[in-house]
Amino acid sequence: MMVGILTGFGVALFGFVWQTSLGGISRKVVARLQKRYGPKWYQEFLDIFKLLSKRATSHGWIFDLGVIMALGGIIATAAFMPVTNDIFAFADFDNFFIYVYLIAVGMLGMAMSASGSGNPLASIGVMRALTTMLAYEVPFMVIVMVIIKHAGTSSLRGIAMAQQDAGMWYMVALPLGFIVAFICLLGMLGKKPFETYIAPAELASGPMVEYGGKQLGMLFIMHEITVFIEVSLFVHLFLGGAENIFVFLLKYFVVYSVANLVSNVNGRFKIDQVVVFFYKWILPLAMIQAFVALYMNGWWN
Amino acid sequence: MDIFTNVEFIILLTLGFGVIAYLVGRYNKTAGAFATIIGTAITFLAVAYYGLNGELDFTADLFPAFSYGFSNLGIFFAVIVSFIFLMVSFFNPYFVGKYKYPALYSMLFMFSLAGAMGVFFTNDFLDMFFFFEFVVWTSLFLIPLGGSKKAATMYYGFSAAGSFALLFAIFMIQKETGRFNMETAFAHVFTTKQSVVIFFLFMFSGFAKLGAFPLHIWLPKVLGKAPDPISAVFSGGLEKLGAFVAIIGIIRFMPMAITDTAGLFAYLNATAFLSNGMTLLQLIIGLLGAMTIVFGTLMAIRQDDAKKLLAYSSMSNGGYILVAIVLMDSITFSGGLYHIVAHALASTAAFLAIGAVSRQTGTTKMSELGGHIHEMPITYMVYLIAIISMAGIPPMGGFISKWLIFQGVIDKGLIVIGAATFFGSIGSFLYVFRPLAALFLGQQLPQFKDKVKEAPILMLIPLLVLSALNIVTGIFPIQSMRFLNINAVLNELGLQSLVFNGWTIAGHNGGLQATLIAGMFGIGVVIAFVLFMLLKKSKQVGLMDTYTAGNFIYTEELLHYSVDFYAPLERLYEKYINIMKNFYKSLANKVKEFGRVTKYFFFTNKPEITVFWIIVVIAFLLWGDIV
Amino acid sequence: MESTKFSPITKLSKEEVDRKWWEIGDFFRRNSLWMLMYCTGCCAIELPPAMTSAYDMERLGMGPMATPRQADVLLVTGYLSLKTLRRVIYTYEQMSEPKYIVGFGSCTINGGIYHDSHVVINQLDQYIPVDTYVAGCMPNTEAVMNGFIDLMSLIKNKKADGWKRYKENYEWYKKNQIDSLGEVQVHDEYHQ
Amino acid sequence: MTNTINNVEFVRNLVEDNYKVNKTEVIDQYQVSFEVEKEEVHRLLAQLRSEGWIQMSYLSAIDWIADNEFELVYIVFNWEKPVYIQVRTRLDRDNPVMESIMPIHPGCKYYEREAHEYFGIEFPGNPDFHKPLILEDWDDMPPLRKDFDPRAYSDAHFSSREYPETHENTLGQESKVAQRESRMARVFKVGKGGKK
Repeated sequence: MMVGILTGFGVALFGFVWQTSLGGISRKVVARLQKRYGPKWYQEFLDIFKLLSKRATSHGWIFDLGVIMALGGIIATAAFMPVTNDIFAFADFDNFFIYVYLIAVGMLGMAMSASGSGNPLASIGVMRALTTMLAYEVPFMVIVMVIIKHAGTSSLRGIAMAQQDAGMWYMVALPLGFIVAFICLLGMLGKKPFETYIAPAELASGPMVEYGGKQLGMLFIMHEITVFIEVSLFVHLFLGGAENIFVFLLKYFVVYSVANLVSNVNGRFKIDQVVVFFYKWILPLAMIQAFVALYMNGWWN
Repeated sequence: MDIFTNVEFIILLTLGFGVIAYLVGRYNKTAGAFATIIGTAITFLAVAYYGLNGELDFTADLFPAFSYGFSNLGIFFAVIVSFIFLMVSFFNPYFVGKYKYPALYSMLFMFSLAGAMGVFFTNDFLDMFFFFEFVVWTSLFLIPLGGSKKAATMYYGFSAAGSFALLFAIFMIQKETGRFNMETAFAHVFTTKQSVVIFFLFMFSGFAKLGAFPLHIWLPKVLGKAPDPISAVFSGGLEKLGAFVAIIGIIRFMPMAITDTAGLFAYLNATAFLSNGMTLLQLIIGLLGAMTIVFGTLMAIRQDDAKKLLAYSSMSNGGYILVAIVLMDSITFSGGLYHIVAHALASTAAFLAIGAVSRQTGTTKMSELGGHIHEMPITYMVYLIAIISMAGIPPMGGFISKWLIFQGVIDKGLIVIGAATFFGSIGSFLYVFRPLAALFLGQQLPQFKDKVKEAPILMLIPLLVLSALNIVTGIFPIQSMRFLNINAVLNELGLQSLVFNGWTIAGHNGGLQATLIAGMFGIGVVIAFVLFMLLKKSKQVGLMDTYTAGNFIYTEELLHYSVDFYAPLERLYEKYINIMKNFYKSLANKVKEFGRVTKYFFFTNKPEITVFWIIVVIAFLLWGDIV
Repeated sequence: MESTKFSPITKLSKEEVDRKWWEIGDFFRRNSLWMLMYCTGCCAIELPPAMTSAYDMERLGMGPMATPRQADVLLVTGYLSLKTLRRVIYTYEQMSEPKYIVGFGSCTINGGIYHDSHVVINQLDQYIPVDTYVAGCMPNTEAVMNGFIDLMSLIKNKKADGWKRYKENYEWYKKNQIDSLGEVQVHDEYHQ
Repeated sequence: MTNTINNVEFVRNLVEDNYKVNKTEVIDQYQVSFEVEKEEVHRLLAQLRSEGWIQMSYLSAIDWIADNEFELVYIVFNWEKPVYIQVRTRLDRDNPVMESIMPIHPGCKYYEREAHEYFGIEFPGNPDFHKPLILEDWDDMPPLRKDFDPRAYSDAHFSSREYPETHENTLGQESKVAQRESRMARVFKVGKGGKK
C-alpha cells in the first residue's frame, strides 16, 4: 500500500514536471506561429516559482482553504492515474469515475475560494466555469459510457489493455466519439474556443482575479496537473494507453499540441453559445455514436 | 427493558410524547419543543438499537386491529426517518416560538413520526394506508404554520390522489387474495392485467409522495413555504415514504414474465424489450425518473430562494432513487438504498444550515443575503460538507451511491437515462454551489452587519453530527452498509447481496475503494498545506480591498454577485419552465368547467326539471325489470 | 548579463540563508516579469511593437497580466493627470510584493510637454518609487526593450528596491501625494 | 434632401427676418453662425428646434478678456437639412449669468456644468450646475479663464525636477553644441530664403 501511495505521488510529480515543460514548449510553438522566438522552454517553471516566491494578499481563511483543498484534490487524482501498462499506483482502483469527480473537488475548491475573495468578477468567472463544465461533461461521459460498456471494465488500464489486445484503438472504433471527446477535451482544458471563464479582456482572468503570489502559484500547479490528468485520460481512453513510457509521452505530446494548435486559431465563444453549441451539436452526435455502438454493433461487420 | 422492543409500544410511546408535548407546549412553548427532542430520541434509540439487532417483536396486543410484521426494508427506512426526525427536533426549541400554534406544532411533529413508523413496520395493507393517511393529515397542518395555505392545499391535493390510488390498489389486492396481509399479497400470482394496474397504482402513489416528474408541482411550493424544520423533515424523512411505496410497487408487483393475455398487456411486459433484458414498464419508470432528474436540476439552477432550490434538489435526487430501484440490478438497487441514506443526511444538513441562517436574517432569498461565512463559519462548513455529498464528490457518501447507480446504468447500456444521470450529477454541482457562493461567500451586506451571530450550541449539535455522518458514510461505505445491513434488505427482496472483498465494493466494471480515495485526498491536502505553510505568509486584506479597475468603491452590496447567478444558462430555457404548471391549471379549469355544466343541468331552481331527472334515474335503475 | 553563481552553502546564518533564498527568488523574478500595463498616456502605443514579432518581449519572460494582484511590474506609460495618478497609486498599493515600476516617456521624468499644465504632475517618483525610466517623448521600442533589460539587471544587482523604499518612507510619499492631489481616496457623485 | 445651397439661404432668411442679429457669418455651406442678444437666445433656439434643429451638438464658452466679456456658442444641428447653426451670445465677464436652456435641450445640462466648472458661468435653472463634473477636488479659480496661469499653479503644487546648470561632459567627448548651433542657423537661413 505504501509503495502504491509513493508511486502515486511520484506520478503526480512526473505529471506536473512533464506538463509544465510541455506547456513551455507549446508556448514556443505558438510563438513560432506568430514569427517570433517565444519564451525559454522552462518558462512555465520560472513563472510558477516566481509566483511562489512573492508575498501575496489573502482574503481570509476560506480563500486559503479553498486553494489547499483544490491542490490536494488534484494531487490525489493524479496519484490514481496509470502512466503505462506497468507504471501505475494502484492495480484496479483507477476507474473512470474517480477522475471525473475528484477533478470536481479541485473545481469546487477553486470556486469556493474565488467567490470567497469578495470580487464579483471572480464569482462571474466561477459561474461561467461551472456552466462550461455542465456543457462539455455530459457528451464526454456518454461516450465514455459506451467505451466502458464495450470494454467491459471502467478501469483505465483495463480499457487500455483491451484496446491493445484487440489491436484497434477506440479512435478508430468510435470515430464520431473520438471527435466529440476531442472537442470536450478542449472544453476541459479551457482552451481558446471555450475559454470564456478565464477571458482576460472581459473578466480580468475570471476566478484568478484576486490571486497573487503563492495562491496563484499553487493554482498554476493545480492547472498543470489537471491538464496532465485530462490529456492522459484521453490518451488511455482513445489511443490505447502505452506499452512503455516513450509511446505514452509521444501520444501525449501529439494530443496536447494538436489541441493547442486548434485552440490558437480560434476566437472565444460567448458563454451561452458554448452551452448551445454543446447541446445542439455535440450531445446529439454522442447519442448517435452511443446508439450505433451499443445497439447496432452487428450492423457493419 | 423488553417493552421497548415491542413495535406497537414504540408507536404508542411516540403518540404519547406528542400529547405530552402538546400539554407542556400549552404551558411553555420551548418546553414542549424539548419534549419532542426527548420523544424522538427515545423512538430512534429503540428502533435503531433493537431494530438493527433484529430483536424487535411485532406482537400487537394493545390494539389487535393493527398487525405488524418483520421486514428488513421497513427497519432500514424506520431507522433513517427516525434519525432525521431526531436531528431536526433539535431545531424545534428555536423555531417553535415563531409559529402561531407552537403546542400544536410539537404535537403534530411527533404524530407524523409515529405515522411514519407505523407505515414501515406494519405488514397489513389497510394499516399501511391508515398510517399513510395519518402522516398526510398530521404533516398537512404543519405546513401552513410557515404562512402559506396554498402550499398546504396543493400538498393535500397530490397526497390525497396518491393515497386513494394506494387504497384502490389495496382493494384490488384484497378482492384477489381475500386478505389485506402483505405476505399473502406478495406470494400471490396476479394476472398480467391486474398486476399492471396494481403496479401503476402503487407507482402513482409512490410518485405523488416522492415528488417525481409528473406529480412534482407540490414539492417546491411546500418545501419552499413550510417552516424550516418541517421542510428539512419533509426532504429528509417524509419523502422516503414515497420511496418505500415505490420499492414495494416495483419489487413486488412489477410483472416480469408474460403470463397469459396477449395484446397490449403482453407487449407491455415483453421481457427482452431491449437487448439488456429490461421490460418496457421498467423503461417507462426509468425515463420518468430520468425526466425528474433533468427537470429537477434545471429548475433548481434558476431558483433564487435557497429553500426552493433545495426542494428541487430533493426532487432530482428522488429521480435518482427511482432510476436506481427500477433497474432491478442488485448493485444499482443497493446504490439506490445508499442514495436514500446519503441524500437524507445531506439534504437535511443543507436545509438545517439554511434554516440556521434564515432564523437570524429572516429570509432565505439569496438576492438579499451575502457574506455570512464571516459570522457563521461552522454553519458554512456543515453546508459545504452537505453539498459535497449532494454533488457526489468523493470523500462524501453521495459519491458512493452515485458510483453504484452509474454501474447499473452503464451495464444496462441505457443511453438516454445515462445522459440524464450524468447531467443530474454535474447539474447538482451547479445548483448546490449557488447558495454557497451567493449566501455564504462574497461581500458582507451592511443590513446584516451585526445582526447575525453563529448558531447556538444546541443547533450546532445536529449539524455537526449530520456532517460527521456524511463523512463517515463516504469514507467507510462498507462498514456503514453492514451497520444498516443493506445486504439483508437485498436478500429479503430477492436480489443477490453486494460483494465486499476486503475494503473494496465490487461493481459491474470495477472496484471502488472509498477509503483509499479519501485517504489519498487527505494526504494530498496535507501536502498542499505543507507547501502553503513553507512559503511566505500572505498579507491579510479586508473584503472591500478587491480589484475594481482603480475605482474607489464604498458600497459593498453593489459588489455582491448573487442575483440571477446562472443568467446565461437560465435564459436558454426560460420559456419552457411552466409547462407542467399550466397543464395542471388547465386540468383544474376543465374540472371547474365540468362542475359548472352539471350545476347548470341538474341544480336549477325549477322543480319540474329535478322531478324529470328523478324519473329518469329510477327508470334507469329498474331498466331490467320494467322492459 | 551573466547568471549568478550559487556559492556552496556552508553553515549559513539566518540572514545569510534568507539572502541566498532572496537571490534565487530574484533569478525567478527577473526571468518572468508579468506587467500590468497602466496605459495612462500616449507612450502605451510603444508596447504592442515590443510584444509582437520584431522585439518579442516574451523572450525575456515578460507577459501582460490583467490585475495588479498577479502583476510584478507596473508600466506607467505617459503623462499622469491628477485623476489618473490617484488610480495609479491605488493600483500600486494592490500589487503583491516585491513589485517594480517602469516610467515610460519624459512625462513621468519631468512632466514632458505638459510640464506647465495645471492637471499634469511633473515628477512621478515623488509619489510612487520608480525603478527605471525609459526616456523619450514616446521612446523608441529599442529604448523600451533596453528599459526592461535595465530593470532585470537592477533586480539582479538587488538595486530594484522601490517597494522597500515605499514601505520605509511611506509618510514622505503620502505627504507628497496629499500636497499635490489633495487626497487619494476620493468620493465622487456616483459612488457615495 | 434639398440641396445645401438654399439651406443656408433658408436659414438666413428664417433667422434674420424674425430676430435682431448683430452679426451673421456663413463659414461654409454647412455652417452658419449668428450673434444674438442674450434675451433672444431662448426664443431663437426654441424656434430652430421646431424647424428641425433638434440636436444640441455642443455649448462652448470663449473668454474675451480684452472686451471683458464671455461668449457662449450654442451649436445645433438638423438631420434633414444638414446645416450647423451656431447661436452666439455675449455675457458680461464679471457677473456671467445665462438662463439655462434645459427646458429646450435637456441634454445641455452637462455642457452647462462644464462651462460653469471651467469658466465660472452660472446657469440658474440647471439644478446642479455648481457640482464638479470633471476636475476632482479643484480649489482654485476656474482654470480655462484667460487670467488663470497654469504654470504658476503647476510650480506651486507639483515639484519639478531640478537640472544642474552646467552640463559638463562626464564621458570626455568634446562638446557638439557649436556644430548643432551652426546647423540650426543654416536651416533658418534656408527657411527665410537667405535673408537674415
